[in-house]
Amino acid sequence: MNTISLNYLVDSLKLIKPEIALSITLVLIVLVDLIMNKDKKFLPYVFVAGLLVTVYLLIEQFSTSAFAFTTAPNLGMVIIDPFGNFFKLLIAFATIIVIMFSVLSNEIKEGLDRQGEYYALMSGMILGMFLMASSADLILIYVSLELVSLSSYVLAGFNKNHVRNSEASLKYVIYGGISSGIMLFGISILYGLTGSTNLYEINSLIQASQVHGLTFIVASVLIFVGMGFKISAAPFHFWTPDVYEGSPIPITAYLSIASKAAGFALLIRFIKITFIQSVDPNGFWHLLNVIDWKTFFIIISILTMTLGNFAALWQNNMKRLLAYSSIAHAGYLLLGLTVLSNEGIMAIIIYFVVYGIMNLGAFLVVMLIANKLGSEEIDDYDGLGSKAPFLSVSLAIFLVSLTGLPPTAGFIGKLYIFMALVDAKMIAVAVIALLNTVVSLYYYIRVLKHIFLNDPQKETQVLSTSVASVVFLVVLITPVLLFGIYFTPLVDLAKSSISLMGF
Amino acid sequence: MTEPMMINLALAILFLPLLGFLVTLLFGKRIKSIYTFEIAIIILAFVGAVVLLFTKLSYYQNTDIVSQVSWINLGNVPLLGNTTIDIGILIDNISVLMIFVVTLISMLVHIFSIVYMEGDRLYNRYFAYLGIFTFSMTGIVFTHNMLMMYIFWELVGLSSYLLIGFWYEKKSASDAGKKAFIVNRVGDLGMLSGILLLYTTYHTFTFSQIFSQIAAGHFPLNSEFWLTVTGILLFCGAIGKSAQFPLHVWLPDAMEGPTPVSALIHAATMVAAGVYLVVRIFPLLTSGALMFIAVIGMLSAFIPATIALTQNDIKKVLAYSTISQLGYMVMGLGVGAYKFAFFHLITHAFFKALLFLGSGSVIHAMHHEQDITKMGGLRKKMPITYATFLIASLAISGIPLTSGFLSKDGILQGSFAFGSLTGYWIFAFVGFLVAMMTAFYMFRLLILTFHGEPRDHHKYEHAHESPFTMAMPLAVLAVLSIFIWYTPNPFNPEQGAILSNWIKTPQLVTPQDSRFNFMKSELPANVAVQQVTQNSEVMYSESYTQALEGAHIPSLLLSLTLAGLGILIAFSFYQWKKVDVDKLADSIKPLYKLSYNKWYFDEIYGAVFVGGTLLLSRALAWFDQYIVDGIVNGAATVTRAVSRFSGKFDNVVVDGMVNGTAYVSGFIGLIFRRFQTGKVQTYIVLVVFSLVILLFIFK
Amino acid sequence: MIQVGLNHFLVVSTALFALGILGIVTRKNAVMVLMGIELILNSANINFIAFAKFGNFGFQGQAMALFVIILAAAEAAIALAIVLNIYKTFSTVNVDEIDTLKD
Amino acid sequence: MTYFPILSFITFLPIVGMILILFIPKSQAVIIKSLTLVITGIQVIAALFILHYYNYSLGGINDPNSFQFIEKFRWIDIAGFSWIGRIKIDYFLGIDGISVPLVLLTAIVTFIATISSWTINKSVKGYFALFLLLDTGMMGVFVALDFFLFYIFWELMLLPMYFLIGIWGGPRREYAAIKFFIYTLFGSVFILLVMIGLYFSSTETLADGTKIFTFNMLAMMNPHNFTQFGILSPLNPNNLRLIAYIFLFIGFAIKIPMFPFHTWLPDAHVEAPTAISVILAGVLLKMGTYGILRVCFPIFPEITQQLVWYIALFGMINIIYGALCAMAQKDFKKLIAYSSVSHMGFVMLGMASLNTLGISGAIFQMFNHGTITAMLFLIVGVIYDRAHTRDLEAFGGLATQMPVYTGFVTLAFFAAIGLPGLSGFVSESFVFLGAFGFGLIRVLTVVSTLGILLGAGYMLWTLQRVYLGSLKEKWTSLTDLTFREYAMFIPLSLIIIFLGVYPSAMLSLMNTSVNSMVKFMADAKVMYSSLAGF
Repeated sequence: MNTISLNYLVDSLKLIKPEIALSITLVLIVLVDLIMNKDKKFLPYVFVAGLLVTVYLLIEQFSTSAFAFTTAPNLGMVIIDPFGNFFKLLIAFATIIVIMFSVLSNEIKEGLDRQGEYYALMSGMILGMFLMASSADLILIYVSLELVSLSSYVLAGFNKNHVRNSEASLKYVIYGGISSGIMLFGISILYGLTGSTNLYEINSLIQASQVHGLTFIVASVLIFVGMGFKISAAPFHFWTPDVYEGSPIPITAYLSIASKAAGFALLIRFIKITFIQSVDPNGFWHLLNVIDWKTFFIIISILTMTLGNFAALWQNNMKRLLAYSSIAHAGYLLLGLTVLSNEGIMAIIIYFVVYGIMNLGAFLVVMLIANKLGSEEIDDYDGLGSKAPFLSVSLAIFLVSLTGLPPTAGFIGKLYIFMALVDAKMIAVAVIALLNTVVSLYYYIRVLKHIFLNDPQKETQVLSTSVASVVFLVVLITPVLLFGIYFTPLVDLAKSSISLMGF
Repeated sequence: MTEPMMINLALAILFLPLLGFLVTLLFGKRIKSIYTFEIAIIILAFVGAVVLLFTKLSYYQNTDIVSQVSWINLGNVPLLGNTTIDIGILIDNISVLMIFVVTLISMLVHIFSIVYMEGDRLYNRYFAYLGIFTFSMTGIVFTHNMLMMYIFWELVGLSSYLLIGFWYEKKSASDAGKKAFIVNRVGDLGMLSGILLLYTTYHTFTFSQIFSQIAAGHFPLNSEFWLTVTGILLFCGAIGKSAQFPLHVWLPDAMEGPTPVSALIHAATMVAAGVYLVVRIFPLLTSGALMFIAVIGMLSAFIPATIALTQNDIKKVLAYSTISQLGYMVMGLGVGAYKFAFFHLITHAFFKALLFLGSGSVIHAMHHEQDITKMGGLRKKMPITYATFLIASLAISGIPLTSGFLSKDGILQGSFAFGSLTGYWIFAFVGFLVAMMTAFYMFRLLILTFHGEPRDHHKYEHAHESPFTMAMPLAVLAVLSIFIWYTPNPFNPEQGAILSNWIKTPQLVTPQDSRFNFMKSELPANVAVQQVTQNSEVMYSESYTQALEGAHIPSLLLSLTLAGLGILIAFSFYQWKKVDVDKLADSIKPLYKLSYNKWYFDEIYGAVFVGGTLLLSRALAWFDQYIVDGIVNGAATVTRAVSRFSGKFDNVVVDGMVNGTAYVSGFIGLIFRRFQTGKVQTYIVLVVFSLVILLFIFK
Repeated sequence: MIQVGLNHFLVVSTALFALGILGIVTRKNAVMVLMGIELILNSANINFIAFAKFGNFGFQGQAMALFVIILAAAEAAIALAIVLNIYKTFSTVNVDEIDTLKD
Repeated sequence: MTYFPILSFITFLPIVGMILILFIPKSQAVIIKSLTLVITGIQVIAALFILHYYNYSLGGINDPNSFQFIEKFRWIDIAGFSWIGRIKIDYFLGIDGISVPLVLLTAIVTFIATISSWTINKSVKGYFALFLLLDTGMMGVFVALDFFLFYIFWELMLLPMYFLIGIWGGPRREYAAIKFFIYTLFGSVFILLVMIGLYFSSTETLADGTKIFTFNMLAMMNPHNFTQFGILSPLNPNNLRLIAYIFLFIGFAIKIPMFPFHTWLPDAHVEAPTAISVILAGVLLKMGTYGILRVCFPIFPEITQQLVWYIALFGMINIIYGALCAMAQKDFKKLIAYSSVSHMGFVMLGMASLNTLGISGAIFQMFNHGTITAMLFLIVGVIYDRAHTRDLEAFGGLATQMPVYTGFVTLAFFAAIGLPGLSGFVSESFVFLGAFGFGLIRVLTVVSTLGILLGAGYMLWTLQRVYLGSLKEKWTSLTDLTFREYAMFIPLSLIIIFLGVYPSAMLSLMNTSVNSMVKFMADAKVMYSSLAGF
């Protein structure tokens, strides 16, 4: 008995190697931070090294799908499956890139002495995200969510003496606290209804006995609040513009990719595992008809993208504009979920890869420009095309990709979303989404207009770009253009990573 | 001379002027004397024409020579099979006679212009333009199909445009050119529609094929009514080109061009092209179409004649008389006097060209003075011009021993016969009336110009007889205005070869029941088809021949008396001053003003059509800019208004939120922004609120 | 003498939840707002315990409650630190006045 | 037939040129310009090669075997899944009688536009890089036979156009540029939607006999390839083909531009630099009509049959409306812009006739409008370079000052109003003959003939206002054409005259294809009605 439990503990530990590696990295960072009090230049590299190990471990176990920490036969707290692993990989890579950001960023350099906590917190955050991506138990969901939130609250306000940062962190913490609180309340109700916190168990319980409608709906909607907050879906998005504008650019980028990815992983998993009844040969899900998730998500996604796009028309601050655009993109991503089919999930995964790359790229350029100009106001970008041609052109590429014009990766992402919609015969939704795309062109192109078409008001000194950042940009541009023309690997990846544990 | 040789000759006549045009145009700047090349070319062409005329009429009198090539191959068209569009030339008596006239007058005008246009800045280009005109006119004459007809029709329009507006610095000149082209286009629209009808029905442009298919009982849209319509539509082209009522307004203005040009294009040849067109399509004209044509012809004969009575510009008078004479021809065709109409076309070409060249020589002498009230007494100064001008005037007034008498009397006779057969006497009546008016205004012109005392002594002093190169053409044309070339008997043209053997009325192909009774032929249709193809002599019916015979003497006497009367009045008014003209004019002021102001056609058209179109276009442009664009564009005014209540809006709008949803989407954006107050508690409220809403939706 | 049953607990917890929201929305002082959040968390806790007790669901409920308490503490710590920082920069903790970031 | 992949060559050569240019330092303006000239020159030569090896007897349209210079290989191939079929996209180029004239046109017009771009001095490098990118986009649209590829090229040329107008344009360039961009994007998203719809409605059979969804246009044209329940499949009783057709048509119509979607055109033209106006009018507008001919007609033949009257109606409106608007313009360039609205109306009218004369007239008109309008814009450019104004009222009597130039102007103007002997006449009369031959739209045709009258009206009026009359004092300094301008005008004039005298040169290129298209459309009527049966 004892041995058995020991073995299975060991087995479980085998399965969560990446997380373990992360934890070790976290500890390492703290230690290194303590040991060398003066020069902490290669703290980030320690972190990167740790992440690389994690990535290796992830790839190694990519296609395995199993439960860890099983409470009952094949009912576990942690699920290891390609779907989760994909998101973990995405998050890991995003983290690596964001670390590079931080190295280049002036804002972070300011608090040089506090780099230790910066990276420590970041690694805590990524650990939380990993758990989010693979948790099948309400308790674990809540805990990991909190872990992510708590670290991001601090990171958002990393530069204590910046007014914007501290305000951002305050809003974030209050807003986040409440949404997680509401979510927790929902969880408690769900627990009360089903008597279990394990999603699979809950699912089987629902299938067995029809649970009471209204309270159940209340519970699930309340739970959705927490996730909606993470993926900044309307109407739970209000924190996004303020926090994005307020926090340091690397963190903004991180929030807009990594925590969104984790949020989506969690959401998809939650919806599918909890409410699935069966999956038909064409890959369409048949959910238990306790709540009409399809309509729910259609409303949410249309609201989100419309709101994001239209509000973005007005922005004059680049970060804020990207914040709204990322809200809009959350809307597009949710479209993939509205289809409620594997194809939709595949579309989401493809879109996420693309979105990650291009959004990171956009933020990187914005940061580099901010380093030079010391401003994120679009009006100050006038005539940048002649001052910093390389930066401008790369920003142009990223923005075009965000708009979703061929031959960039952004187009492929959108294409698959729309294909999923059309295949599900949701034409009306597709039309609305497409019109949204047209609207989105306004504000993206407006930035380009300022950069290329307007003549500089102030003096024009040519801005130099460091080799590191150039290399770095090229690394990000290449896939954007490449996947636009040849996207087979992308789709193959997506296909291999849509399989969720149990289905 | 074999048929292929004749074809080649015809082709040579056709393309030589084009060559002349190109060479003269391209080298005009460098080589000053290049115009001589053009003249040489035209002389060559004329010689060729003479040869052609001679051969055709003496050896191939009754055979038409056709040669065609496929211009465009449409491949294997579904439902039609292999389809080609052919172009080709047809040499028959009509065309050779016409080509002779064209080249002759063209040559004479070339020669006349050598001196007349001397010292002009664009001397060579002038000759180049003459060249392209001759080319296109020749094309019209030789064509054996409707498409080519249309092509050269347009080209003639172009050259006319270029030549009228030759002195383009003068606004009036360029205006006139533009007017001529556009008014012609109006007619061409009709012609084009007619061609469309023909092609869609018969899938060919060639006359002979179309005729034979009609004869075989195959009509446009399978109804004889549409056959009539087709005829009328095609005739619209003639209305434009031959300046028939109601499209006659461009011809008087066209007098802005150099006078020799007026002689060549706007008197002798181009304007006759309309008549030529009707001659070509004559077989397919139903009684309805013919009636329409006759009416148009009658009006065009009458109205301008009345106008010509009071004009003071020498060229204007001639212009209106031209319209009137063309009206005669058209009316003649309308009433079925086919031969006489075409005959009149030839004779008129000569004496009208003569009149214009004469006036040209006068104008030249008077240093570009065109107002006859400022002339007078010139006959002493320029005897040759006077003599020739007199002959021409007699001819046009239809005085015996002139060519004009023969042809014009023929038309009158024809209309007389028509009246007697169908009871429509109006044509005959108007015909005779116009004959009198013609005589009157021609002699008014003659007297005011050459007789009496000079009114402008200064100009009179400098006046002088024109040099040989200008006098010679006058002489030639004057000689050609004598009866002897056309018939031995000055009182009966029928005895001359030209009417008895050369010009032959073609057999109609229209169905029997859509003809005038007298045109019904006793021949069965298939034979008819045969005869169409070889253009053999056809007289409509016995009744018609008798009617014509019967009409001969009365019409002759009537026309003579009326013409004489007209001349008499003219003399009594202007020579012997028996009557005070001005008082007379006052006594019939309204009529006088009407005539003097050309029946206000220009004013009316200017107001209604030109003004209307411009107004419409302005309106539409406004519509386009503010409404159509506005709808799509978010009307500018609205955006302005909004921009006040939100400072950024204008900025954003200018920045390019230009699409139709600009205003709306901007507004939506505004609404969304209102939520983003920056106060965290507001957010919370909103979240809770929307949560409740969601729950209500899904409960 | 009434037997205290599940419903009573639920009523209490729901009341707490409502009060928490109310507090968050109405109070101007950031600290008060944070207390509102604590209320919400605790209302959830009560649910967990109550369900676990009356539904005989085993220990998951209690375990959850413990987690929540711990996390609430952590959150409170961080939040207070942030509020302190806010006070340093804005020299006020009135959430209404902290609105420089907005459209 | 050569094995050399000439279509890829002609399409991607400009991209290569662009990359080369990116490596040339900014300062070397002349090198950049001449490089572009060379590239476009090679393109023209390549186009002539295509012309030379083109087999006139092959039809194309819906028959893959009779397309020429085909290049087809697997581009994207993703293994199938239980729930999503195999995804396969071909790189599929090929031309038939409909595309050949346009390929030729693109090559020529681009070459001429390059010469005209010689005067560009503002950031030359960027200009020519974008210019070449645009070139690839245009060429690609005309040679692509795979819908996906077609769409990529279609979108590819939006962005360069935006910048070319927006950076090198006139005073209100930003407005014009964004307007162009938004309009066209608005149109193309609908095209995208229909494309996806078609993808899920039509299958293609692989070598191993498996049926998979396809983007292959030619497969979409064969009604037997439709799936049972695809939303755009005629087999599906409640399909959305009609709506899809309208979406698609609007998408293309915006490019034509068709009333009431035309308002971007005047602005874009007025603001764009001369060379870009030339490209815009010469090639871009044709993409709309080409798209309709290549996509709308053969893939939705039965819907086309239904809506043909409306197409003709809009054609008529374009003709009349454009002409009337042109008449009211004060700005020379705007006038030409509206005139091309009018001329594109002829193309639509011709297409609507669905018979050989009409369709070949339409295609021929595309080509002629390309050359003639290009020349007209160059003419405006010449005068604008010298006088720095385009106000028609400001001029007068230029004929005295610039005789040679005026000579070319007269030629171009008369070509535009369809004077016989010049190319415009043949195409316009073909359009009329064809359209009149189709009883349904006969009346519309007759009304449309008014267009040639109005055309003569505004063209001659312009001619008079600008070139005739007495010369104004301030223009006595204007100089006549330079060598460079001769190099632009002479080739175009020669083409215009040559095709006017010997139209077969162009018509025989397209005859076979046009005939087979007409046949296809006629047969389709029967075929589709039978399909609806089961």
